[in-house]
Amino acid sequence: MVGSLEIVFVLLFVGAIVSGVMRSWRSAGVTATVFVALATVFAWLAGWKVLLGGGAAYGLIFRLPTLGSELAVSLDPLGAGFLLVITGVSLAATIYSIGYMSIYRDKSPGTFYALLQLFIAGMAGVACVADWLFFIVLWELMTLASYFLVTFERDDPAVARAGFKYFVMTHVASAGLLVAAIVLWRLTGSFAFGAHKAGLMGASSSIRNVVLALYFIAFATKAGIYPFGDWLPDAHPAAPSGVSAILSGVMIKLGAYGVLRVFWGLGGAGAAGGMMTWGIIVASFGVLSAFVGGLTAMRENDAKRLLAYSSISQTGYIFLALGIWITFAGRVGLESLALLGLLGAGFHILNDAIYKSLLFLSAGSILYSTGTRDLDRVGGISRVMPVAAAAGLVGVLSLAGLPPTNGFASKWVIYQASISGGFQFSPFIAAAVVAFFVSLSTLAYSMKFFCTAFLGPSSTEGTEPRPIPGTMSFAQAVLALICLAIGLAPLWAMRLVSAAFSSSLPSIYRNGFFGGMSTLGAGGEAPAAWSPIAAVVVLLVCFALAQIIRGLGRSSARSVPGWYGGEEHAENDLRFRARGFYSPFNEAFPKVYLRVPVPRLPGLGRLRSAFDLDTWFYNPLVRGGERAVNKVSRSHVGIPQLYMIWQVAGMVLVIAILFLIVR
Amino acid sequence: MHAGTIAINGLLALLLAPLFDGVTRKVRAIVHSRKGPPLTQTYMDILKLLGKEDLRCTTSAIFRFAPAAAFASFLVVALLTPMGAYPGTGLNGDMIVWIYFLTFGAAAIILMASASGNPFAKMGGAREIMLLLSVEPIVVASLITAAVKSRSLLLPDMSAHNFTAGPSVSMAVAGVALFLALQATLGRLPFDIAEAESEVVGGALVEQGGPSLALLKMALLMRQAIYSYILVQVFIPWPALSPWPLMLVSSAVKVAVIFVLAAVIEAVSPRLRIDQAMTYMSRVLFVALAALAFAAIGV
Amino acid sequence: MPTEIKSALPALVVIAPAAAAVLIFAIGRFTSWLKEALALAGSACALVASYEIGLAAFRGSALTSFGRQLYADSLSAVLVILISGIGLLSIVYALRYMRHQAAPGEAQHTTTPRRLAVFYGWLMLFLSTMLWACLSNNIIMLYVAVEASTITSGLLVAFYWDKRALEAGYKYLMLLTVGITFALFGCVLVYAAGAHVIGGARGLLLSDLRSVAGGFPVATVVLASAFLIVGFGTKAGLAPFHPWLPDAHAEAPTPVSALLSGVMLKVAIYALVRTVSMFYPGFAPISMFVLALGVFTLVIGDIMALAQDDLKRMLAYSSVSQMGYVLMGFGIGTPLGIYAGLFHLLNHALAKSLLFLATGAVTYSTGLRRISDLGGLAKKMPVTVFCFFAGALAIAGMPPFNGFQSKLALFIAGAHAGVWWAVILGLAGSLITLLVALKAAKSVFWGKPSAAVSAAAVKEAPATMTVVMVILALLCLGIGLYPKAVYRPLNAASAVVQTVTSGQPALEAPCPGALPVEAGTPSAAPPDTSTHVLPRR
Amino acid sequence: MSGVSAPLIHTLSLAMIITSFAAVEARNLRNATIAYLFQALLVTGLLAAYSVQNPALIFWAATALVTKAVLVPWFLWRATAGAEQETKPLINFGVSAVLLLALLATMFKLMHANAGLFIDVTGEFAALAQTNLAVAFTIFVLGIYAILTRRDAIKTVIGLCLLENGVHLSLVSLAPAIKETALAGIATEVVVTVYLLLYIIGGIREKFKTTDTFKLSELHW
Repeated sequence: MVGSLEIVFVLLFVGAIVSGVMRSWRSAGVTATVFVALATVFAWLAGWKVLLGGGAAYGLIFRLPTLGSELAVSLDPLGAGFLLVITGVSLAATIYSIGYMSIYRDKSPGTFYALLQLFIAGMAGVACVADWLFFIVLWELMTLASYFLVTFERDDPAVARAGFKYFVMTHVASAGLLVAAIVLWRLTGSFAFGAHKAGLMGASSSIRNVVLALYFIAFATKAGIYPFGDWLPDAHPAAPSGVSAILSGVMIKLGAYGVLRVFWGLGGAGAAGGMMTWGIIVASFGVLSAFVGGLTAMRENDAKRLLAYSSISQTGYIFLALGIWITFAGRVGLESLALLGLLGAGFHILNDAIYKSLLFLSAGSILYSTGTRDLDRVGGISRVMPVAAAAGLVGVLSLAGLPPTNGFASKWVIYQASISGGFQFSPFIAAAVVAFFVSLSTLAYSMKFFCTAFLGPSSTEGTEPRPIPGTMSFAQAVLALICLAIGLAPLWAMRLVSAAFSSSLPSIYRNGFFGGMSTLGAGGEAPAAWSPIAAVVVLLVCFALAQIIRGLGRSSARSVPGWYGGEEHAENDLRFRARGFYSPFNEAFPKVYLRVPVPRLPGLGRLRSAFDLDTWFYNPLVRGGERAVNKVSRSHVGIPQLYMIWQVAGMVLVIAILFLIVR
Repeated sequence: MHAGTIAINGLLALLLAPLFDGVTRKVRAIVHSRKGPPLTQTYMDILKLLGKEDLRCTTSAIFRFAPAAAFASFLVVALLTPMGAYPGTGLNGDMIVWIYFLTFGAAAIILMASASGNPFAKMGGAREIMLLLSVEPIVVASLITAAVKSRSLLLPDMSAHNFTAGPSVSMAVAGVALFLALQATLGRLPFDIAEAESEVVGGALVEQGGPSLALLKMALLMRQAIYSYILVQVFIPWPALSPWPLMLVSSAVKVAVIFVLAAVIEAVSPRLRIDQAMTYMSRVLFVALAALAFAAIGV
Repeated sequence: MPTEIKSALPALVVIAPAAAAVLIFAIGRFTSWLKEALALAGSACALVASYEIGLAAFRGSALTSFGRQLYADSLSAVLVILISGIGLLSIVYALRYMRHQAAPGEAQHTTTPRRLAVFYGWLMLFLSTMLWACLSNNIIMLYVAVEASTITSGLLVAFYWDKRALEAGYKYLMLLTVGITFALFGCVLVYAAGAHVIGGARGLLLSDLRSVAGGFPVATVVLASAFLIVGFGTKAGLAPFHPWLPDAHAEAPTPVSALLSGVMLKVAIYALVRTVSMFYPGFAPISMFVLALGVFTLVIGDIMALAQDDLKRMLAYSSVSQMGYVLMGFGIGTPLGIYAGLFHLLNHALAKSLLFLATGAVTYSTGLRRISDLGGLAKKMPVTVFCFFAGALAIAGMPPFNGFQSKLALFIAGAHAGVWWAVILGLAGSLITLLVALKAAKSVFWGKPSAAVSAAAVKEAPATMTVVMVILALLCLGIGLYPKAVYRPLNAASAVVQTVTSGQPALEAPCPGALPVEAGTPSAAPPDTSTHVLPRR
Repeated sequence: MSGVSAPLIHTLSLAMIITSFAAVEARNLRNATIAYLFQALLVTGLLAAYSVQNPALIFWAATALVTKAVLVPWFLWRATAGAEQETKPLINFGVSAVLLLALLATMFKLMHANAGLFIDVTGEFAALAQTNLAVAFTIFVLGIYAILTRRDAIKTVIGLCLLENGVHLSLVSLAPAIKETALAGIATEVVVTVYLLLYIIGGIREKFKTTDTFKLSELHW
């Protein structure tokens, strides 16, 4: 039977072919949009059915019983949740690309949209299989397509290099994935998720830890977790903005998806101790990358790089929550705590997917409108794109996690998870403090992003800002509205999230909707959702009050030129550059935040290089490799006699060895 | 939480904040051996500002509505803050919401500053954030200490727990840390880096005038009051007084005392550079983390 | 043993190209088109004949000619089809390539009609000797044929007759002849040992030797297998006997390089397997040693490939490593392993000849071969870009290309046999391969056009060349998407080796290489494996 | 020992080893060629001598005569025209001689002792077979030695021929019943190989202006 899921993939592949032959950006874009939209519709039909109805959709394509492997679209609630996000965000990005891609006049539209739809198909497929073998196949398909998308501006050697780095790193990681899968196949004789779960449970702790490590590294690499995801800040800016939005919004979340899949149900059942360790490992990597990503983003002046670092940071939050979940999963009495972590992770995945793609789109709008990504050289473009600017404002507020946006709703759950987790296991408290600090730095860099690009006098350095086409504004506006909607009705979204985890909300969450702001019982019992509606009502009342107060004086309003200490200045001199933001802080940062834990850590440059894996890890690695390789290759001097000696010596050696081993 | 206590919170915040400011100015004057303005001076200023005309250097909507937004958010925070003693008055909010609404106000001010397009303002906004970055962790750390002690994220619970359980090492240390950071949270010398009239001519507020300025001033004053109230309510809630209005009075008095101390410090100390301020804050943060550690091991 | 049918087909396969060669030498030079026509006719004829052989052999019978001197079972059939197919394609490719008047740069060669005749003549002889090697049932003649393929390709390697070509030719002939002489010694030992048991006449026939090889004295087996491994291993470019390979493959005209890398190495491996594998059942450690040698080869080959700046040398070294994979498959020795080895042999033949031909297209239109000189060709030669990337990803083992299928099969076989070290090293090797291939691809085709490139008026290669490349690329993709297509032949072929390796021939392990089977069908179908594998009595 | 007289065979073998030694060590390529010619003739003779034991070998001897003793020397003679002096080898005469003699002795003994590995040392012609194998193997090693230590391309070709001769000689004992076709094939291939090698070396000489193999290192790493 052909369910709506199969149709999704058929549509995407057909779309890839159809739009692949188109010659003009517009037609190709529209065609691709139509196909992606249709695919999204079908995916959502299936996804909602699974998500709300529970159960699972299953359509066998073919089976390899001898291998214990089968290719089937099998959608359980978790996959369904991801499928919804993937298709939704991808649709927005595709719509956006219609207008946006017109800046690539000289490139081939067909290639782009074909690859884009293959990419989407790959991601959707990853969410729709229940078999590690085909999971890996689709995973690689996704990597491949995204690689060619990242390197779309391949005339630029830097872009080609970035894409290469991305491809190689992720591919190495997924080789680990393959090894892990094969190990478990050897144990269980099957590639099915369930079987591997059982095999993992049954395996000796050493094997289990090796396999888990392989899985974790693979998925952390994809998710951009520091230090594995070193490819991310290079690759995401390199890609066309629509693609960056998908990469950052959805693809790296699939890393979290993988972690969820692997650790799902591993807790408890004898494995609890080991799982606790793993939870702590995952959480600490999460905290680390949240910290590093946040602080690196603060000093970044390239719009898209800044967002890329913030992706690292936000994924760190997700992994922190996942770590809490893994730590407490299946431990008696702490189920609600584990569930809290799980919900936090899932909810933040959802929200980050939405606002991060939104922000990448607005970064794309900056690029489209001014021709540069350098925040130092842009400014005041909100004049030419009011809608996009408003959307961008919503985006940065969500990113900074300010109420009443969705970013706040999910971060809040994560804080509660980590603090009440800290009640059980105190290191999580430190994680909470770091998380708070990071969220402040998030506010800092999101403000920097928005204020320098959209507000203030418009720059005269870049080209004169030009307005953006409606499709771009539309895509951003829609995403922004979703941000607000989820922010105002978090419980609605959290129901879906918990449905995706085929668990129900804790009772307090359910009745907490119009209840008090929060009630956290003792003993780490799950707290209530805050009630944004109530909060917003109060806020609006206060706002009204403020306006009334303001009006009391019946004072008239008069518009005046800005006051610059009484002197006249050219507008451009008055711009407060992006690099000016936080410079003292960035200078002082090691002094402030690392002298205490890390005594006498040398200056910021060294610190940055300590964070920058390229300088101290990958480049030396590559150079060392090259040196070793050259050493080996120098043995081929080209003189025939030498080679002849190899032959003869090899001959003797072979005889000797064979005599030794053959008995 | 019945509406009454909420109203009480709001009124306290709106009415007492200028008074506390008046107290500060008086004390500063005394230290400088001046006569100084009357305690009600700040009320006068604000009322006067309300009457003045509203100057707009840009048509940006953000610039226009940010003051009200900042005011509103700080007012909400005020509603969330326990101001009477145990049981706390006000909305039953938890510390995360509390902190984030404070941040919301700050964000509103920063956006406004950037929208004005005035470099001084932007610089002020940037400094605002930097100060936030160095101060908030301390506040958070001390509050989480309280949370750990009281096993609750709710500010009233924290205050209630401390109230009943009596003083403890970790709470004391945390309180000290908070107090040490208070000067900055109050935005006073040596930490009035964000406004810093003499350098960035009022920083974020430079382009504002008339009622907008009044709202902003009011908002900032409320923020000062809120921080002090948190210190008082969560870390030194004692003693218990029988009818609750007395509690209100006592806590108000305690806050006033804190303002006096702050004013004295302000009067005698010059402004720090931002990096010096951060170094200082890092030390304080260390104290706060120590408190957290104590709390973790349960002392 | 499968049922044997006397047939003229094997003879035809060998003789048709040879006859074409003779004709070309005789009358080819007189008209401009005759030599090409003859070459095409000869190879096409061979292809058709080998296809017929395949049809018969995959049905489980074996065709013999000249009184069992030529013996075509399914293993030979696979090789023969591969050889004649790729031979035909590279001849089509050569039509324009060999005629082209010099582009500026390294590959500057004007080819006179006379020399063209020589070229095609030797090429056809080369083909026919390789086909002969795969069909020969006589162990001495196997050696003779393999050595003959060396001789016939010697002048092709040195065809351009410049310094580099001559040096390569000298090394090629010298090193290979010495190596192959070892193989002769091995063959003779086997024959001698066999003659003791089953008498001189039958002692020559591989088909009969197999059954008795188990009983040979240990010392003989050791010496024989050692000589055979080194001898045919030299020809197959196994480390450390490989140094002739990059020189020859790089300096030969591209169509010849494609044949050398794509086919000739396979012939050598075939000879190796045919001969050595007969000792597997009795002497298991030998297979272990073969496995180790294969892994060593693939590692060395990859490392060397990393260091190359010359495209063709890089490809040649990566051939070394890929042959390592193939040998690894045969070394694992389980039915699954042998299946994987054969599968990878096939895939590498396709992908590597594709890569060489694509490189040839680049050289054709730019006259450059060094990666550092090239760049930014993507716009100018879209088809070539596609083909090169397809080939690169195929040998790197990326889904959805065929390389992935066979490597996956290989690793799963390794895991099944429990040789994890080999699996890990193999994976690492394939990662390096990816690094190498992709790095070359991106720096040749992407980025800014280099000075040399923008100097040369670059345009896409002519149709006869692109068509060939596209066909190969589509084959890579097709097999990757639908490995079931080649499953039955390969399974039958591996069954032939299995009758030697494991006493019981049934393919008890599945064939993951045949991943996508069509919907509904149960799966990798052990039933039809059994029909192929079980001897018909 | 009907027909074949052991002493004859032994003398032939010894003479063959000596001639091969000369072929390796002679510095003048023409002399080396001549030495090789004699060696080839001896091979033929030896084969003929064995033919008493195995009539099939007559054909083998004939082929050998044509290919080894006529064609190959002729090619070599042609190739060495003009350039008679060999480029200096890696190991000069004195050392080489000692080394080589030691090598030969050990190899001969080794093979003579272990011939059992390859043939049954019980049969009628066992002794002869043993000797033959030993000689064959010795010449084989000698050829390898020549290829390894001689820098002159043409000398390496001579080494190759010696090596082949060794192997072919071994066929006599190892594969008595071998088919003529196979033998013919083997023999012709050697000739063709030598011809092609010399042809290419000719090209090398004109392009590189030398036949020193150490100069052939343009293609490296």
